[in-house]
Amino acid sequence: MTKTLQSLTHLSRLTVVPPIWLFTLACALFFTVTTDNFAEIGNLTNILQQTSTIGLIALGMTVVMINGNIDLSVGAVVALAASLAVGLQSDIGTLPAVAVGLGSGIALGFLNGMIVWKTGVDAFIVTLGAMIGVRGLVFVYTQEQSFFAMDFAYSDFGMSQTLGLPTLAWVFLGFTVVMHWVMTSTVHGRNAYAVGGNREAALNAGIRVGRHMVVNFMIVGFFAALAGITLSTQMGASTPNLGREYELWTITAVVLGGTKLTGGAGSILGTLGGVLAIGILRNGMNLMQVPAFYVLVILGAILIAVLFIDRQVNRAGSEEVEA
Amino acid sequence: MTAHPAAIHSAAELDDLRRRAPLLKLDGITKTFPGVVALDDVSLEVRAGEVHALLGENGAGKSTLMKILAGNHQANRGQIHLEGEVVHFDNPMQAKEAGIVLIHQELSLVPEMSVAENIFLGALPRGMFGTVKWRVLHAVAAEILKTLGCKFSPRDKVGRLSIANRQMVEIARALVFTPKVVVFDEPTASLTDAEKVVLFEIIRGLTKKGVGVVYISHRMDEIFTLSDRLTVLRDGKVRGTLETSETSEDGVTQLMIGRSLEGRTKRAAGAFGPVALEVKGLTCGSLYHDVSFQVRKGEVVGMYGLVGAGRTEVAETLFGLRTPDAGEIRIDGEVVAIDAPPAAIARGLALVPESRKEQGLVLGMSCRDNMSMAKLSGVTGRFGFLKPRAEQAIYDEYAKTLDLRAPGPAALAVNLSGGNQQKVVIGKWLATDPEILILDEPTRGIDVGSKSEIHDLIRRLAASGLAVLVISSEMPEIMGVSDRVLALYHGRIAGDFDAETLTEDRLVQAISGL
Amino acid sequence: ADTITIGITQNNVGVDSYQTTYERAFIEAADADPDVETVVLDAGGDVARQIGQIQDLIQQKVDAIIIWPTNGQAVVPAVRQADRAGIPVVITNSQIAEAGFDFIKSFSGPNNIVQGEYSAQMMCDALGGKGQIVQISGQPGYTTAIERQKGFEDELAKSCPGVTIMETQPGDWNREKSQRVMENFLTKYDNIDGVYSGDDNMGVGALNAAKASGRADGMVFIGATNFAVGYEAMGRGEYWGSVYQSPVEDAKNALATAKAIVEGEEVPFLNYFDTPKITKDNMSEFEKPVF
Amino acid sequence: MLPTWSDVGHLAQRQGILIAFILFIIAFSFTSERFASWDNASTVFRQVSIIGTMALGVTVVVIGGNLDLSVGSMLSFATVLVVDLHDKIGPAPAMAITLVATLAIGAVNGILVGFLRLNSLIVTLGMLSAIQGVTLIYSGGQNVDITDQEATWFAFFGRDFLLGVAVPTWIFLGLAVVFQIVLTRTAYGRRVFAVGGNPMAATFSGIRRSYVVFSTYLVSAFTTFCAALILGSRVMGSQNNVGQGYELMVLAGVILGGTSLLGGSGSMVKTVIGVLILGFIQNGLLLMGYQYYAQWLVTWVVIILAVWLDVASKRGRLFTTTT
Ligand SMILES: Nc1ncnc2c1ncn2[C@@H]1O[C@H](COP(=O)(O)OP(=O)(O)OP(=O)(O)O)[C@@H](O)[C@H]1O
Ligand SMILES: Nc1ncnc2c1ncn2[C@@H]1O[C@H](COP(=O)(O)OP(=O)(O)OP(=O)(O)O)[C@@H](O)[C@H]1O
Ligand SMILES: [Mg+2]
Ligand SMILES: [Mg+2]
Repeated sequence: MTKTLQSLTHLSRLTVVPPIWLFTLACALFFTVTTDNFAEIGNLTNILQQTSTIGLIALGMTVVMINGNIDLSVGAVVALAASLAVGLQSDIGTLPAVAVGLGSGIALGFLNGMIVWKTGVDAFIVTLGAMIGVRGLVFVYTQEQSFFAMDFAYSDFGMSQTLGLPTLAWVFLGFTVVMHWVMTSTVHGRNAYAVGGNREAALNAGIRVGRHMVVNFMIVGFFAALAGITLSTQMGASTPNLGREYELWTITAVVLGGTKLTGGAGSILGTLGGVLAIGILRNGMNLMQVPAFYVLVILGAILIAVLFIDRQVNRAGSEEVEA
Repeated sequence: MTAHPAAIHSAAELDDLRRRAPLLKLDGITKTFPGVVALDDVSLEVRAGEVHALLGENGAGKSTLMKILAGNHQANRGQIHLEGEVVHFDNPMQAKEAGIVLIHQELSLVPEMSVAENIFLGALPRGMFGTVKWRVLHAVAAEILKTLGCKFSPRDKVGRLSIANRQMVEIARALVFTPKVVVFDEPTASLTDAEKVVLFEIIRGLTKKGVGVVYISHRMDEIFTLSDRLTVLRDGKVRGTLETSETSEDGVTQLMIGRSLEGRTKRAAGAFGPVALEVKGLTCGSLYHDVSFQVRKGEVVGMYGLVGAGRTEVAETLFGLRTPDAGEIRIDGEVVAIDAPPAAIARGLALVPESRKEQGLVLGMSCRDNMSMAKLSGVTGRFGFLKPRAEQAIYDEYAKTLDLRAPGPAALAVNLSGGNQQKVVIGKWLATDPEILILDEPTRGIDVGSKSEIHDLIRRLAASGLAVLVISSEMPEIMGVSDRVLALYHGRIAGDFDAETLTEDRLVQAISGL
Repeated sequence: ADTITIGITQNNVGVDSYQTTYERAFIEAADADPDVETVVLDAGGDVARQIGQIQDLIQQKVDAIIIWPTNGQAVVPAVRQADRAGIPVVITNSQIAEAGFDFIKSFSGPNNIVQGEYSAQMMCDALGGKGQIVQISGQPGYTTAIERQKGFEDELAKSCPGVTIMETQPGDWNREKSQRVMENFLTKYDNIDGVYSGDDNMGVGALNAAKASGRADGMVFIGATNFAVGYEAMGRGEYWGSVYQSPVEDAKNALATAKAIVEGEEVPFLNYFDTPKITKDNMSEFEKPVF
Repeated sequence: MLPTWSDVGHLAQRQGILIAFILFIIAFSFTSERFASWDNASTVFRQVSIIGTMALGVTVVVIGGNLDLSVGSMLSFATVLVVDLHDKIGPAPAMAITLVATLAIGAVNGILVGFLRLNSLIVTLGMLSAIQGVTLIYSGGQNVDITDQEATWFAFFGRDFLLGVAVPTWIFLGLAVVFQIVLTRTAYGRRVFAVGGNPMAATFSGIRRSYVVFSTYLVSAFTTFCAALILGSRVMGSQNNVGQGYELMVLAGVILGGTSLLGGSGSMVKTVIGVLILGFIQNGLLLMGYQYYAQWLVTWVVIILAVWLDVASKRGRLFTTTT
């Protein structure tokens, strides 16, 4: 028995699939059996489209978290980018407005990164400040107003399909592949693991840790802005309160996917699993018509259960001291 | 990085190189930390192609000097000349670019990454679009590991390697490029003899290419086999630079600690008390099997074996950190169930663990707080309030016994030199007044003076009736301090010897399964 | 007849008693009707989640969708999607942007702008047309908050120029936050004649603060969405007036409208239900709110 | 003996955040004469007492090396419970039951993080959601109120004054003093620091790490209970989401004070200062009459400046030297 268990965990170490995927698949299976509509193509593509927002942010968040930092300002950046992209459309045209939106995310990422680098203040505090302040910028710009995209082409894009999948799902999956490649195959990606895994060692080895972190903050800023824009194409509008609490859900998805809060470990593939797990749970519970109050309890309980199972799987056969 | 010509020089050329102006010159370096003058006007010259040994007690300032050279610290005063030019390093990168490689005393690795990536950290071979050239990386890394005689693969995760193997990875970094100066800061602290031999060959290879090597160690035999010249530091000051061939171990020791060491005090056998600790048929998964032995009161039992033989695991089991699958542990003849360290401590056990940084110390706490940590109940008064005086008394007593060199009781453990950190850990466990003391690699990284003091201390403790189990990878230590020696081979007891009649050959045979 | 399935996605149940009571009333009404089945969802205040829920409802091919918009503009494209899928949409409680009018069958609910105007009129009456007041608004950026504030400010400027608003700060629909804001107002202004709050919950918070500082006497408190605490304070004469709005009626109205549309009946496009002023003088005509 | 300049320098090095706080108070005093008054100061102290009291408990959790994000929902839960039961069974039994229930929630956190060693961020995020659900299920989503506000002695906790100082302020500062003593002078405090500083070394020293972590969650549940008493009594009612978002404000106060998220360091004094900075910013900006979004922008700047001053004084230079 112990033998098989050991060889099993040995296997799980060799496989590249992060453990969260087991849970994601189990959930999918469960809802397929218990509900009528879950396994329909239309529903599955809905899930992909709905998770694409948190998913895009999570791609960037994974990078900064592997790097040993965190970004709490992503929710506010979502709102800022969406407001700019929609609000400026009538003045400067759709594409330039989108460019400004993306630019704002990258610029704020740069600002966050520079502050973290130069002042040495913990990223948690820097981005917590930004979370409050950037929301302020949103309200300064929008004056509390929601904006509405004048041409339906904008929202048509958000609702459109390409090759049988929602376009936004393609965008998300495309960037997932790109980021997976960046984190596994490029020098920049590997250095992110080094800096997060042992900052001192990275410094000793001559990695330009500061600059490196700034780039990663720009990456997460870009993804948060992109998520804001794709979300606004789904709505054809923007609202100043967009993205509230997204930072918490994004971090949850990323950590569920196996990324360490302390940095140095994690993967884009795991994050994808974490994002889908949350999306499937929400969708499945909608389909099962779980009352709103109970959804909160079940979601909370399941998050904890996933951690528990993950730990059991990882611990079996480990030779480390139980300390 | 500026690569140095990798030509092998002839003996004549080398001599010539050595005679020329020094490759590296540290001039009047002074460095203070809050409350400590770590270095006071230190000057040092390293010639191309020489091995220059750096010696000194724990806390003498060796690592600090080298960290200044490598850009980790900045000197308050003084200059660095490299090939005749004044250089200034604000950070490690600049030093690395100038051709200086430091193999850190405290390993500087990323545990989650592969061996190859760690060897090339900060210098991964770059392909198109910034991709990593994995094939080149793994091929070169494999090549380097082969020269080092390492058995593990470049793809292994560093976090899963033993401490010794991690040390080899750290050393491998010196071979990626041909640098101008390589500093080894106690590279052998956790290496076995076989690995040491390889390392020495590597170092000689480097010097043949005209590289200047600085070598720090507390082991005299190494210094004398390897180095051309040596410099002794004491209390942050240079006490002298000598040609190695013109000095003796005793002379160096004298310079280092201001006195010479007496020989070992061997006590008469047969004066031991009753059996204090008895282990029967202890088995734990794949780690070790059917381990049985006894330790009597007043006896020092040494446990020797190759890295990975399972010694640490046996100790951890005794201390309640691992649950055995089978077997029993008796203390004073009574079978005990020890499921956690508090139970072990209550039974009079103490364990000085193998890794001081990870298991021994809370680095962000003061020395005093660390020392009383295993004995909190003993320094607690009414309503759970701590008694500061009792804590201070513990600190004072063991700082004195162990000759601790710390700026004071409130100094943070992280700011102590490696050897002094080890003393804090030992002090912490002595403070619990144990009856059975287990020490896992107690003198790793400790200077000769302190080491002999610790050995004396172990003897004295045993003489006062303690049962002591010492785990060490150093043959002389095991032979010198023990009354009896257990040899472990692949998790099994391969021999139980009386130290008096034991020969080194016999012990080596036993731990190799012969 | 076949049963019909009506899906509803609500704004944020549990954030206040109004929405909770609405949900309960809605479910009760649906249970009582053997012809109707419902799918009840809650967006938790998140626009994106609401859009997802609308898409899920389209996917489930319900017969009608009732939407309590988390944001009046952002849901328009999703509403359009439902319309294209041939599913009739009813908007409840707060109106969506005009651009979406083509895609909905009816709006059922109160008129928040008019409510703001009512509050302004009451304030004017209470102060005799002259005074300095402060305003505590709802959570910034939410339609109800914006509409009430707009209705109040415009009406006051138009028909009661003697009453000036010294300052407006948000109370986020939260009684404790509103209490804190009011404490700061009290420190800052020596003279406050009246307080307008975006709902009674915040209004009572402001009243608490004024009472604690001993300055409540002679200060006029006007709110909106009459809560039970507001009703009681009114009974004690501490609270001047509010706007009476019944979630039960709101819910029944929405369900009936949706059912009528599915069954092919004609319904008015703007199906407002009445939300009258309530003051100490006429409060006996109203039942005490259950929330 | 007069303090020398190096004493001053030493103090500045240890208490950079205190200096930041004083500088900032002085700056605000110039802008509004009402700011620097006894009345206003006592108002702010009263206002921060809820977040402040919670922050004390969370500081203990953070020193022990973990996070507690569930305190926001826990506050909602405890307030709803104590207010609801107040009218049904009387204030004293209501408080007793609420205390037990809140501690029980803390115990669940403690078991999951302490004994099962699950990641504290995700566990407490999951609990954040689950407790919110439980609160809503309990109250049916209705607001609860205390009917007879004038008569009940429950008013003591949130509305009364002792010796001219508000009871909430007494509770906040009193607990801060007690906790500071416990942390620095008792064996328990030492154990918390040890476990947070290096859990492995603590275990090797015979400290029962699981129990210590478990206990820190009981502490934060207890302080949250105290905060709920203040809140419930001050407002004489409760909304189901009254604590929403408090978790981040609480954490902001803790970290702003200078307690490290990594565990093993921190103090109550720091947390009190951190919370006061947050409270005085809000108050000061409101007195100056800024729009709420302008307040958010200033908050952003002040938070970062304050922590920057703190880390810069420890470092002895303004900027980091990292490349
Ligand atoms: N970052 C630091 N802050 C404060 N003091 C320090 C710091 N680093 C080193 N020291 C102090 O400087 C002195 C020299 O330490 P160093 O590590 O150089 O000794 P060492 O000669 O390498 O000793 P060992 O043989 O034990 O490694 C010691 O007293 C140590 O406590
Ligand atoms: N080459 C290796 N690769 C991976 N793991 C290793 C290797 N060598 C040892 N280990 C692991 O390290 C553990 C024991 O090593 P350790 O070095 O602690 O043993 P030891 O007998 O206590 O030796 P020492 O005291 O010299 O360290 C085992 O669990 C083993 O799996
Ligand atoms: Mg050293
Ligand atoms: Mg070992």
